[in-house]
Amino acid sequence: MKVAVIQFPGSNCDQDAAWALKWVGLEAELIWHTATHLEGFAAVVLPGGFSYGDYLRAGALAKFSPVMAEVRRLAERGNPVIGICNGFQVLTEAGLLPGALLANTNLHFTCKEVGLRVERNDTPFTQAYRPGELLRLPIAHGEGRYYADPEVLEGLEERRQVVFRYAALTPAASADYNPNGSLNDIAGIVNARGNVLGLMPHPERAVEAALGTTDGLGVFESLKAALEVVA
Amino acid sequence: MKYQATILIELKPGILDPQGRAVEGVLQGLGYRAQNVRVGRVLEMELESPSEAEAHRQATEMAKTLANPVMEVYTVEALKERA
Amino acid sequence: MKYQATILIELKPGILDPQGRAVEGVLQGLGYRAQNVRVGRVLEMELESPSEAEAHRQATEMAKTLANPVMEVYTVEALKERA
Amino acid sequence: MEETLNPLLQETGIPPQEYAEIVRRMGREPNRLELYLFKVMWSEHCAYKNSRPLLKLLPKEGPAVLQGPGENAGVVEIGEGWAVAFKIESHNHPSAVEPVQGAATGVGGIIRDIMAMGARPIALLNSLRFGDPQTPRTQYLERGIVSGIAHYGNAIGIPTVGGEVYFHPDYQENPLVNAMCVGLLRSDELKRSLASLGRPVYYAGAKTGRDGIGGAAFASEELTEDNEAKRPNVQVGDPFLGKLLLEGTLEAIRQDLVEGVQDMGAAGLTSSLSEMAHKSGLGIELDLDRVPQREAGMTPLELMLSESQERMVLVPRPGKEAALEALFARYGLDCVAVGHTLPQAVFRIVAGGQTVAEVPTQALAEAPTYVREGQEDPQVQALRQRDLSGLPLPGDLHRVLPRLLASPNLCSRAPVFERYDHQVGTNTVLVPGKGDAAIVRIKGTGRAIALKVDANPRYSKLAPRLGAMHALAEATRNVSVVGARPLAYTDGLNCGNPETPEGYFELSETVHGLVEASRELGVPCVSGNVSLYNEGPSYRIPPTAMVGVVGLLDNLERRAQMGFSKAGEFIVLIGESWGELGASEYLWVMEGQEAGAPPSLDLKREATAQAAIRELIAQGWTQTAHDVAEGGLAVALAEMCFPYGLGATVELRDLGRADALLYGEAPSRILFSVSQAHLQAAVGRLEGFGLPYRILGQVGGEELTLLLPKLRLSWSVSELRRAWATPLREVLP
Ligand SMILES: Nc1ncnc2c1ncn2[C@@H]1O[C@H](COP(=O)(O)OP(=O)(O)O)[C@@H](O)[C@H]1O
Ligand SMILES: [Mg+2]
Repeated sequence: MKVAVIQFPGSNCDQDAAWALKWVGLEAELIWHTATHLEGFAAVVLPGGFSYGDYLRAGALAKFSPVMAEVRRLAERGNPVIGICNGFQVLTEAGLLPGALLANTNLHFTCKEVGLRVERNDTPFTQAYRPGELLRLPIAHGEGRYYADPEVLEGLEERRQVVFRYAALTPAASADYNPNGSLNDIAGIVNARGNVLGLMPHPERAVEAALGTTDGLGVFESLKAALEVVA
Repeated sequence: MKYQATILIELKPGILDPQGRAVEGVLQGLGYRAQNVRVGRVLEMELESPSEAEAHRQATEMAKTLANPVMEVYTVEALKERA
Repeated sequence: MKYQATILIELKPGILDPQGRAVEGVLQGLGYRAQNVRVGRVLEMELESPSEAEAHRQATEMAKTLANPVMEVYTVEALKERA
Repeated sequence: MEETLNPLLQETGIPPQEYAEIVRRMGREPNRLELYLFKVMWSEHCAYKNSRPLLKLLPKEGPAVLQGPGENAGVVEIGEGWAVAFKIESHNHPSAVEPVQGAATGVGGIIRDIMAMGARPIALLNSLRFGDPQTPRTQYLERGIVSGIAHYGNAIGIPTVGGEVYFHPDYQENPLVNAMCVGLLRSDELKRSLASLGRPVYYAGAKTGRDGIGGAAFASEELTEDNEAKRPNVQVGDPFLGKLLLEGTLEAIRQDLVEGVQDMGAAGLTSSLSEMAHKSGLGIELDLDRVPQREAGMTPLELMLSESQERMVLVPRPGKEAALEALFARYGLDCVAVGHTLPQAVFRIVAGGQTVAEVPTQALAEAPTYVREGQEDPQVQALRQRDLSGLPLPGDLHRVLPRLLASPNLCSRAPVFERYDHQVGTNTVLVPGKGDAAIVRIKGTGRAIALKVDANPRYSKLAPRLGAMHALAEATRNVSVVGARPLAYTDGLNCGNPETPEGYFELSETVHGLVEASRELGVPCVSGNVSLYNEGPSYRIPPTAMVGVVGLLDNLERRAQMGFSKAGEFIVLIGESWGELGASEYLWVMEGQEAGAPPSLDLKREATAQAAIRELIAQGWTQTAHDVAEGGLAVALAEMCFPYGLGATVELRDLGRADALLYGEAPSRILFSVSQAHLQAAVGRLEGFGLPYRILGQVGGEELTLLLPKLRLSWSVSELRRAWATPLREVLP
């Protein structure tokens, strides 16, 4: 039950994602982007970072990497695929998730903790959470403003594809809890089938108490549980 | 033959362009009467191609590859032979 | 009258363009014969101005303000009257 | 003869007496290329002509030191076979010319210094100095420099875990940008800039273009109007390529493919190769035709002076050449043999099959040094000696605290550090804003390192020697209050023109201050950087010694942060409650005066106070500690209320000027909070250390209340927080 963590040139959260996967007892292997097969991997993580320097647009050039054909194949087969931050951007650029991630409305990279609401826990990535649970997770991105055409957005909401939404952690902080101007406060979505997740916050930075919050642990524990069911 | 191609990639009209707004704010602050400022990208490149038509076809294909149809539109702006 | 101005801001020739290099690498990897790819910014805006000459003057001034003279050059690319 | 040479001397700006020395060392007249090699290698930036004799005085030895100054970075051992390499580097002048790229390439440059030691960079810090915060120029520089640092550090994936920002009018024309990088390595994998005989010398990374031609020489010249024309082609950083080069280089080291590593920094090929040859006691022949080039038609001179970024020099182990080339090919990077070592100690440059330059390596490497006469600037002396005893007491002491908290030098730095990824790598245990120093844990051990860079330009301007001592005292104190033992430091010396008596005085005093503090605090200097000539016709920056300290936490679980987190805990102050108004932030903000002597500093007391707080933390008695720095006791208390929005009530029984009590500054003071259960034990230890202390009050409520003999001052924490949080946000939204 190995999980492939894809390394694009410029990925920089690859080791962190592998660390978090191992933290919950999953096996993780780093896979260079030129790989042309992912046999033997039960799930894939596209990690954060600046693939191809985020040149042109965040995630735009990584979709041409050879490994993406295999990622697509696994996604279509129903294996869990998680794109974190830059990985989310790559998934939308590659068309594996709808919509796009544009420059934050404040126009700069923002690294801080945000509040997040779990919208559903019937996905392979969120079973460990309660629906409506409030999480504290770090974000670190410059292009995280979720955008989709109105019809697409409506479809997403109808099919309950929004998994995580930015939310106020305390009533007092209610004014500016959305850190980047995402439509409908969207922080993370799944595809229609529910096996491909993209999210801007970094759950892999939140699995150990020493680092401030363990609210990201649920994502990896859920994945582990989901993979065990399959196996 | 060598051609010089210019591809413009811009945000679709309806999409919020915070960078354009920021630039507009600066320009208006300086007293310029600029409105609806939009910021996009321009790519310039040299292309080896047997004919202008073929160069144009290639440039258009690349523009299509590089732009994200969810929020962007592209134009293959100019195409001229290189000395 | 309303004019539509397009300003191109590009890196000076000798200056390293990491973005252009990365795009070029990907395009070549996809089999395109693109070379010397350079990535710049394009600004589109509407300008209120009594004459075309004046609009051009203004656009040029703005381009000068927005470009970084240490590393960029600008062109006021197009200027056409708006309906 | 004279006529043919004069134009060259004029062109290169080499003084006639140095030219004569060059001729003497060469045994002949140099050609134009050779003369330029001397120009860059004998520049202040590369050769430390004015500072080397002074820097020799700095204590460099310590039980943890594995590598002192002289290599690309200093290295200290942290136990369990691990070591950390670190160094600070300035990029002041490039940042003044092009803030975004200047700052970005500063970060890229220091990262490669750390890589060159065989270390994986794990943390970045930066120290920034700007002029008047209200002016458009300062705001332009601030936005550009912060975004340049963010651009490079975020993209290459090294967390920026700390730093500092300070505004002072004397930096108006000349901002300072110093970047520090810390890397982790196994002690036995330490690399040096060395090559053995008969080895090919490889060039890896980006191609060479006409970037920053003349940069190193430029960095050592004053910024004057007619520099405009001489302005070098701007260097542009490519963190994407930098990341590939980083991974390629570290993998080559891990696979033991290379015997020597050297980054190409200032003065590019010239300094990296000639210095490597010199340190190895050998020569190097460089074939320029083999150098990967970005532009057609580059001349030998351009190639030798180019400061293109993201390049490294690697010397493969015998038989590993092909493996090294294959490794870099995987990353899509050039990696080619451009030369080889020679038995005779010369730097030989070949182009088109012809030798175009040949210079003894020692002649290049050992530039003449100067010891000058310094003289204090009488204006500074007058300011320091100004009598402040007649200073009026402010009518409304209540107003002062929010105003001080909103001052540019004390307000929240969140708008800056939120732009930096401070967590990538998942090791940052104490993030910016939560403690006086950053804590970065070492995965796979129970250990962590603590990092902080500090300098107080106001103290240093008014009293350069004492100011430098304060800088080291405060930086080490910041590391101690999170629970870590300071191991060593790196120093970024930023001063004015050493050829003027005032400039030399300030440089010399600064170094002597560091020497003394270093010795008394038992913390050696293992690396550093010197940036001189930070002055122009109408200004001279305050001597600014940016001190970057690395400390060790043996047990990560025993650490402290700065926010009050438990209502009911007792608040204890180590040290006296009153401070001094001379050179204080209070005096500047409330009276617009920069005058008086900085507070005196007892280094023995300082060392004891630091040892004491470390012990209290190590015992597990306190998890909350903060030093009292600029803005004094009231500001320090407010800062402790902010992280968790928890208030405090404090009683200050001392008589005397209330403003000095509340806002006066003094070193060696540390606030901590402790539960009732551990209070007796904690103060008992302080008595054991012979330290003065006071139990000031208790944590709790939503207000900060200060009770003075005849006065009760109270503010809601949220109101203070607002005053503190907004000012920088307006510039960096
Ligand atoms: N330029 C910077 N880069 C990163 N972090 C910074 C920077 N400036 C300040 N910080 C962080 O902000 C916090 C407060 O900084 P500062 O007020 O300078 O602390 P101190 O008063 O202890 O010197 C610290 O965590 C510091 O590391
Ligand atoms: Mg401090």
